[in-house]
Amino acid sequence: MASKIKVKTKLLGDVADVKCLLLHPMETGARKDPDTGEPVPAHHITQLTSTNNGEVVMLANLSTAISTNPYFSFKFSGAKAGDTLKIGWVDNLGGTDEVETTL
Amino acid sequence: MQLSRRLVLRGSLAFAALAALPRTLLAAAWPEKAFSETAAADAMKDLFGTDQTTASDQITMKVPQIAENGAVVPVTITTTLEDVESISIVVAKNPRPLAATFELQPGTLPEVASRIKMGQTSDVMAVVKTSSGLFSTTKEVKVTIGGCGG
Amino acid sequence: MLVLERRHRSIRAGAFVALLAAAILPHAVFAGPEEDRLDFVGYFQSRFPNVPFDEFANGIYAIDEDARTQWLEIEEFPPYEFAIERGEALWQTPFSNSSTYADCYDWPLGEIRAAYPKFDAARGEVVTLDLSINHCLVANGETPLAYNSSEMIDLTAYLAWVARGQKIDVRVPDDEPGSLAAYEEGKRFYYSKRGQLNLACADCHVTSVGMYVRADHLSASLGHPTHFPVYRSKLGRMISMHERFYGCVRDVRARPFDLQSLEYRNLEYFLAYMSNGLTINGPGARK
Amino acid sequence: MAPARASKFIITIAIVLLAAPGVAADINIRLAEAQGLLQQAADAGYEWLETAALLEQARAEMENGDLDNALALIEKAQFQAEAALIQAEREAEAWRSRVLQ
Repeated sequence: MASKIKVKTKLLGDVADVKCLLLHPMETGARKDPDTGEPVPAHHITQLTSTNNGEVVMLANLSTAISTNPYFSFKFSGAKAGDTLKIGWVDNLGGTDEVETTL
Repeated sequence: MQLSRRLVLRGSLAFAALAALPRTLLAAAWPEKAFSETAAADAMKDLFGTDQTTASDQITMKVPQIAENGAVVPVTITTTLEDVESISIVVAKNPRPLAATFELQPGTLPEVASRIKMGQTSDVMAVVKTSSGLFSTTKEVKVTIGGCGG
Repeated sequence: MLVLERRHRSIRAGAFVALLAAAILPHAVFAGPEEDRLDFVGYFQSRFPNVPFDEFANGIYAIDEDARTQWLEIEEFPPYEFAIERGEALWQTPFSNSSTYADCYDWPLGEIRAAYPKFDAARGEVVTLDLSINHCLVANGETPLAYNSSEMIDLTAYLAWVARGQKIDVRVPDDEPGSLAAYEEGKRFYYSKRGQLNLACADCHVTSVGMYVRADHLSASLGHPTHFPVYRSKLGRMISMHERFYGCVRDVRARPFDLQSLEYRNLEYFLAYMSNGLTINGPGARK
Repeated sequence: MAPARASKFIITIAIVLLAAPGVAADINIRLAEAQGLLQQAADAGYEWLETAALLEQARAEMENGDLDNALALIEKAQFQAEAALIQAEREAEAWRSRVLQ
């Protein structure tokens, strides 16, 4: 299966504009399965981290209140073309994913 | 980050998660207590040590007045305040009010956007922590009962 | 005609009568599909004089400014991009006989979506894009896909994506009388009240367009077929046009028909014809 | 359609009158009649959302021995099926008046 993280980047001078979309159910734990009536256990991303050439440029702590298939956008300075940008996440059930892209 | 690593190490699942973490994710602990509070003030006390903030017009929060859909409410927060350490989103009437905390790093611009869930009409507060204290701006977002689409 | 109609009380007789009327009555009395379409477009343009024709492809966001702003933010990085990616991978995966989906179609990749729905003279019925995918699978000895499966939606999302910019161009060929009957069936469905709420599709999306249903504005019928499949934020997944039909019929408290049933295919045929000339902009994002 | 239904109704009444006076037998006939009307509505493409479920519930109540409840459900289902048939009959032509001109 294809990556569960999609990243779009734009460079404006030395400022990188990063937008990312993560494939994740972000279950709150409060929802019931419409077929079985059983509660669906919480399953959500807790942390999103991004590094540029190994330097952390964003760390986000997240709750179940982030929408299904989360979207984030942020900007950082000191970027240049060819930099290696990584975005990774970890969820409350130990799931994890990471993607690498070049600015 | 003032938070103890013990929080993350608690529980085998979290421990397994730590072992499997990409290197980028070893930065800090997830503030579990703040995220599990059911009152906005408690969540803020856990996270910042206080729930008192100074209202600031140097923070711009873009949210819809009426959410088209409570499941996906676009939020964009920017600020012209100096030395920003973190930007948080607090939804007063959500079952767990603290939605997200963005820890800014040296070089990160104070400009973040995401999409959040809202269970009902509520105040949404952007809390900006700088080296000189806590600042905030608040807007009400109405969440309505959809028609057939919603 | 009245006498005829009284004799044919059954539901299906409606289309037959229309056909007969087409054969015996002058043009002005019997409106053909193109006359229908011009009336249809004219109605929406007079209801929304400030909305350019092309804008109707954006559905409710053509007429609801507040919702449009939020939609544009979601379109910045729309959740359906995952589906397009998966659909492309599926499309390129050969069948066990080493044929591919592309071998089933007579058109270049970007034109497949716009070729449907079409009246298939050999089969004597309307074939939609989804149905054609299953025809392709069966012809190649593969198992057909469920119409609400992720695979089916992903494939149609990909085909919509590569068709962006093409115009809807549904035809009801004069030399194929079955096509007119199918069109008329779809039209009858659209304007017929059904269910416990006694509502026709047209009651909401034509007559009451732009008005509130609870806290939502009702979208215009014109433009509905351009953007499916759509990612529903409420559901956190994508749905096909027929799932939307299913939901609407259920919402008026009538028993819904199956996805890709003849009823829904004829309905799609009529609706797509009404939106001829609008630009395909699927997959879409909706609340 | 209407004369057919009327004759069916008469036949049903006849059966009910001739049948053994047991309530259970009566309710079976009522159930079959409602089921028949629902099938007609479905064949016309006008079945309502809940009607089949009402009859399912009625069957369950009959098995539980709660015939009063079962009868109430059957009557509700029958009303819905008849209304759906009236709708189907009316819409056979009424839809034309709504077509945009």
